[in-house]
Amino acid sequence: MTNLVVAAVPPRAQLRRLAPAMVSTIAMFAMVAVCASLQSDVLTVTGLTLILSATVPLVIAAQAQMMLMSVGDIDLGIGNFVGLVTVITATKLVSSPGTGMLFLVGLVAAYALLGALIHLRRVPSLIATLGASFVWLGLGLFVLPTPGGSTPTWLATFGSWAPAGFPAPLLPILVASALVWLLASRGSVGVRVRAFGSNPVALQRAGLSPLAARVVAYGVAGALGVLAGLLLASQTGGGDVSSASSYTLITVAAVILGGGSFRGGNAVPWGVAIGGVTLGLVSVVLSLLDVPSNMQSAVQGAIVLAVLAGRVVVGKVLR
Amino acid sequence: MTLRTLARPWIWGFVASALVWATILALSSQGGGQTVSLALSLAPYLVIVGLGQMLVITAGPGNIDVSVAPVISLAGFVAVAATAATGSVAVGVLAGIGTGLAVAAISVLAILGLSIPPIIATLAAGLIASSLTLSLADGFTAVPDEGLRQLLNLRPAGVPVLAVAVAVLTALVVALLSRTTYGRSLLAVGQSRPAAERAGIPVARVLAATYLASGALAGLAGALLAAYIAPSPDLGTRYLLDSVAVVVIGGTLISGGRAVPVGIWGSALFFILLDGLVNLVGWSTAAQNLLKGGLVLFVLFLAGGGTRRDATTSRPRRRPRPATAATAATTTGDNTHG
Amino acid sequence: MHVDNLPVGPLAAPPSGDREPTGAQPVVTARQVTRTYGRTRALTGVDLEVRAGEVLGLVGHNGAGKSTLMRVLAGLEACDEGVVTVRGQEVPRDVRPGAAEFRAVRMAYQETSLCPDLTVAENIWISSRRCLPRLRWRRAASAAVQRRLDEMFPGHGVVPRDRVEALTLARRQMVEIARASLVDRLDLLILDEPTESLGPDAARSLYDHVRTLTARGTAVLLISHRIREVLSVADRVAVMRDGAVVADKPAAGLSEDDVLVLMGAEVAAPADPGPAPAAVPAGDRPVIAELRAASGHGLHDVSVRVGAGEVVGLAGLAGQGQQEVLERLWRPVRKDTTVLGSRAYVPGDRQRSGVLPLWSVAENLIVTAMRGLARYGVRRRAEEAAAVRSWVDRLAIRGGADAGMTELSGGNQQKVIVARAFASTADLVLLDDPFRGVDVHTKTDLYSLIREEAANGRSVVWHSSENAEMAHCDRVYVLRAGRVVAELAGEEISEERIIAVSFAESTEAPQ
Amino acid sequence: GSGCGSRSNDGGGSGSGDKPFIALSNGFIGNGWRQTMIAKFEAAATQAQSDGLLGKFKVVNAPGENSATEQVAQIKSLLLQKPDALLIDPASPTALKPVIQQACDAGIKVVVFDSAIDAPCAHVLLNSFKDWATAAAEPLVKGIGGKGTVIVSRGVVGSQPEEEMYKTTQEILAANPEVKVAATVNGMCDGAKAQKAVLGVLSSVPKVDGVIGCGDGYGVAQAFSTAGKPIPALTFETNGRALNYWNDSKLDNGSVAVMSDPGQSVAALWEAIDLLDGKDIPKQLTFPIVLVEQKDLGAWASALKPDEYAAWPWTQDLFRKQVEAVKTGGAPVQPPIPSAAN
Ligand SMILES: Nc1ncnc2c1ncn2[C@@H]1O[C@H](COP(=O)(O)OP(=O)(O)OP(=O)(O)O)[C@@H](O)[C@H]1O
Ligand SMILES: Nc1ncnc2c1ncn2[C@@H]1O[C@H](COP(=O)(O)OP(=O)(O)OP(=O)(O)O)[C@@H](O)[C@H]1O
Ligand SMILES: [Mg+2]
Ligand SMILES: [Mg+2]
Repeated sequence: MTNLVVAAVPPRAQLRRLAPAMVSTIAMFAMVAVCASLQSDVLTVTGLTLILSATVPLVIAAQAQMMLMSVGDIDLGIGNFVGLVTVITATKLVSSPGTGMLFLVGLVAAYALLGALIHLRRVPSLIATLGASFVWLGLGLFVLPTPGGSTPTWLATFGSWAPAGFPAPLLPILVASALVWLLASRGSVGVRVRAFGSNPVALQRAGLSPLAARVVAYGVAGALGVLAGLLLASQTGGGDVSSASSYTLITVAAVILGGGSFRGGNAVPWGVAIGGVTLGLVSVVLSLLDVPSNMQSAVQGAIVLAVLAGRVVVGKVLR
Repeated sequence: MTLRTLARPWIWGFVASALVWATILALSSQGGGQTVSLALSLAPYLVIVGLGQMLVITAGPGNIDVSVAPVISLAGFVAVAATAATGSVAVGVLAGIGTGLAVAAISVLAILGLSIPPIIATLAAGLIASSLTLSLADGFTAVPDEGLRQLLNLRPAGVPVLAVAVAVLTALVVALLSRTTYGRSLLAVGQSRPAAERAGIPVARVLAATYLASGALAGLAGALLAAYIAPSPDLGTRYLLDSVAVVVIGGTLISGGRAVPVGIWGSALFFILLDGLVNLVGWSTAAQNLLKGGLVLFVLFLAGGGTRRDATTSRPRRRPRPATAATAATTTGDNTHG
Repeated sequence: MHVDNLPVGPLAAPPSGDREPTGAQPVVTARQVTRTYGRTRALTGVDLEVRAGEVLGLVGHNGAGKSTLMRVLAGLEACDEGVVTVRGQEVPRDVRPGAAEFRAVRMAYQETSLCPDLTVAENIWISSRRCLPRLRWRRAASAAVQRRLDEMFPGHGVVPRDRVEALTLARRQMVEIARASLVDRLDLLILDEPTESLGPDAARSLYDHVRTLTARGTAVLLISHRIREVLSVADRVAVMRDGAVVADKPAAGLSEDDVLVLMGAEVAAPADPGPAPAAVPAGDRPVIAELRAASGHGLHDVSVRVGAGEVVGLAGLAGQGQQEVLERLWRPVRKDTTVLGSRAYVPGDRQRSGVLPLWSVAENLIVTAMRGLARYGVRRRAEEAAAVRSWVDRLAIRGGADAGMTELSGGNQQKVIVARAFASTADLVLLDDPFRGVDVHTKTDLYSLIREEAANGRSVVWHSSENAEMAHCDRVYVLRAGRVVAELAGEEISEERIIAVSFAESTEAPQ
Repeated sequence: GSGCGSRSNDGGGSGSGDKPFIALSNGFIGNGWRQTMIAKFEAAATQAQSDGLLGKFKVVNAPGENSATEQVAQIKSLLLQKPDALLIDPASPTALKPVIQQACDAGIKVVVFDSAIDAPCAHVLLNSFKDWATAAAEPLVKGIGGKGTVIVSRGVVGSQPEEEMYKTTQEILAANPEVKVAATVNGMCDGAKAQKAVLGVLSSVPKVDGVIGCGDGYGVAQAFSTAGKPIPALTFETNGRALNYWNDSKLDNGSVAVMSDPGQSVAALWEAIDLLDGKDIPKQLTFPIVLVEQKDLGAWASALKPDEYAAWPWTQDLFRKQVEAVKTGGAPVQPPIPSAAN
């Protein structure tokens, strides 16, 4: 009998958990609405394509950040890592696709190795990924000192793909988020990863390897970082190791906006997609509004604060 | 016990800087003493920022101040403008410190009032500060005070006056941490925020003071750097990542609760000497970054470990409360949270 | 509350003579098992045998090595010396968690070993994945845990897709026990202090289930500090002391006092709480803290008064609003709460909100008093050192002032945390059930400390889940569902009385 | 304080035929050069607006670090607003290629300035980096008498302009074999970074006669004064601070001040207006760098605020003359040095 009663009660705890992402969703739609009121073309397929396309690599890099945050780590190297991937894409992947692919796989492996070292040597991920970010930057400059190169044709074709009646950037965002959701929220791999972030002792007692969980999380993050780099290269038509350096902190903000936390144990792929799009739209809103050029970063900061403050308010109401 | 002390990472900053110094000496076979002297005239700025960052990191998991870079830039302009307006260097430096306090106040409001994670709150405060910097920089006319610059360049017997002053500041921070209630409270909050709260420590006040201190120190660094170099909108850019890196290589626990102010000197010297070495050898930025990153990782992986007990055998916790995750079971050297 | 305090009959079918499991197969055996952690010899040569179809009770003082032994028997840790055999097979030395030999040995941990951020079903997958299908495991896990919970704890109120974080402590414990028992083959089920967070109904149905398990031939190893409970459920009782099993006897015929003696207790101590405190009428004392008809956040119209020098108890079943009252007194931000003077808090959950793990005993002990001793924010270390010395001596804290806090045993850690509160100048000390799982000797020391400090004019508000402890109070408020259902003073305070009001349906919701 | 505004009475701006709507996308606003560039543009555009040459303009700066991704996003949202012409100071010489193509496809005139970019549809206006490097090194080498020890402070290593400049520098050094290079540091065309980089090597090198840099002389001078060494010949930045320092310290040792011209944004504005008028303008225009020699030092120094960079005051007229000069291969136009009143 109690089970029935409990099942019928509105799941307030769940509501509270979803609240952050809901606030971000509202913020996202509010921003689209503001854009649309300033420029009615925003709501056309072309308009949506234009304003969303730049958020695609950001969203996917934010999913990578989320994988690490779900084990309680933070990645301060993701920006330079994505930049390094664009560099490899623009050089090796064009000149000899086989070697290029091998390099990219090697990068994913390097991420997994970094995760393993962090775990085995028990060092803080924050500083290890910070150190790694210098390495990614150095490697990128080494491979391609000057921004340039070109993207493989298949990638460029994808970058300029414009189906009728459907904003193309939505596809990679939805597909990547759905994959991450299947992997991290639904699948058993995700359970291991989140369990590690939540309570590593429990994982170990059940005979599962915390090391494996962390390595998987890092490996998936690395793969997502590679994907983000490929998509960024498809949009920029070349490689530039420092083209994504702003991603490092923005992706953290996107995960937080999407309802993630620093504590680990949570995977919020859909929230991250929304948080990433919201943050990506800030630039659009800024360019549509006539904000004085000097004040634009202040407005960006204020928007982030306002969305998070909204979260607090909703959280209080739901409590 | 001695092995453990050896493994304490703060030693590695000094070891690494000694190695780099020896390499420089071997390469150029001259000016060994002067190399140290010049490094000591650059290190204090990084040490000042690092001390503030260290206090913040010591406040426990998730605490980090990513607004130091914009604060340095903004404080530089404000300090120079205030000095020019009043003719007093002291007023200028105080204005720089005040600027840091003001930006930190925004972070504090967001962290404590709105429960926004520090990394995001300070990011937003920093964005606001950089807007102010750009507005100030637009048509900025004041020039840094010559007297202050000469003071910063003063090196009687090869020992920079500023280095001595910042060494005193470091000693003050050491004393602050061990001799004052604020310092002890900060260390307690960093070890376990709930435990500190139950021990009657005013956690919010301690956190507020900590972020304000970091802001003030970044502001001070900005005021001095503006006189030493020149006010510019990207005066502080490099200091964010470097300040975090020097704190951690310096041996401060990234998970909070243990601060090693002296260690910052070792790692700051290491970074500065490394720059010198790279420039001397004429390596490209690619090599410079690879070396820096590689060495950070090397020192980290070599010195890391050992502090966290094996997960299965850690002492059981008696009663987890509904609101809490069971992750607090491992207490020291745990994985970091921002 | 204690299940063994219930004025009802035995919890489960009493072990009867014909169930004497002499001929039963041993499931797990330990021979001369030792285990050391650094300089601590947790196990000093344990011999123990668990036989199929029996309930083996295991008792011992804190730190006797019970949990360590269980970790060895469950294959989570290897022993240093000695032999562990499972179903007659000797286990290799380099055993790791999840080893095949130990598949059929399952353990419900003292502190739950669930992942708070995961749902119940996901937690079940983690520990029982071997008996779940690869596809659609979520549905299978939900169904399995739902069924098991229904069997073990009818009316449990747990939904498999709830996140563990959102469950109450009691429900988490239920899930933990269900988790342990969900496996395709169960030879031995170890329950390490399973009822610490459970209500009496849940405890009773748990022990009923234990009986059905043993009837099927499963062995159950039960660890508890509630000796009466162990005696009523177990077929056989093993007593551990200082890392070794010192006695192994049939439960029938053992009395509580016998067990206490075997554990090394002076039996007189707990039974006699000393001279009953003089029941000074509350009206005669100046009121230093007060809750006036406080409502909200789990409280309904609660009025509590605390006089100077008074020890006020908060009793009742666990989680009925006692902690909320303490919380209000600790942070009197609402209009309906007044507290005159300073406060100190003794948390019950010492690992999370008590211990400052990087510090020594001295540093942990003085952190609260430090603020009062300091001048202009600068510490006065001589005074601090003197205070530390006197408290370390007064409470006989083993390890001394310079030992690392985490090197201390649990009971000694708890002493430090209690000393921390009383070393301060606080006028009001709030105790949040701090003596759970603390052994008898430490407890008696701390009880007398509380009385002494009250005699010196301090006020104490003391929440305890052990009703016997309430005898040390001047006045006791019994809470139920966020309301004060009774106020007892002086001679009125007794376990029986508290239990009566805690459970009496008539007293509920007097509107 | 400045701002970008839509002070036009022409609401829609797009395709309305009369006065054009011009947008400027700037990839980075964090240094004095870029700020001067924006300020000059806003002043000129406001003036052009009141002169009736321009309907509306808009400036968008990518916030934060020099971020090509931010700039791509902003250009995409600018495309939505359908400007008639788009001026771009790129954060990256490659990353904008696809989006520039997109803009061209939408019928927008694109003028990229300050950096070469490999986008065939765009018009490019820039300063010659070869000229810059030559103007930096040659007078300096001459000033120290064709022999001695120098430090080379490289710019943003990895960027294509820097490669070109470094090559030029090396050629000049090769032609003067008696000039020895004691160290090559990474100054990143940034006084603060150069100051630290040079300070880092000063104790390890012999006496230095000159530092061939990339507009970082002021910081390098600070490094030498910190080290207590005499100030060698330097390549100063062209801002008020450096020029005043140079002027006040009476250095006459072959030092120069040279940098690219932040007034390019104004020239690009005129180019866009002329392009929209259908005028024929070469795809690639090279405009003169700003070189401050000892003789002009006083005039420049008094005209500039500390963080303001010397910029040529391009007018529509001067711009057209320079375009003619480029077409005919004649001598570049020499705009007047602005007076302090400006
Ligand atoms: N991981 C560990 N590291 C160091 N010492 C440990 C560890 N686990 C247990 N000990 C020590 O081993 C001894 C036995 O501890 P154990 O947890 O087995 O006691 P227990 O009998 O379960 O006590 P309780 O009744 O309090 O649960 C104690 O002295 C304890 O401090
Ligand atoms: N985790 C640990 N690490 C190192 N030493 C420990 C640890 N736990 C316990 N010890 C040492 O072992 C000694 C015995 O601890 P144990 O837990 O057995 O004490 P105890 O007799 O149970 O006391 P109490 O009743 O107060 O819990 C402690 O005094 C301490 O010095
Ligand atoms: Mg113990
Ligand atoms: Mg135990």
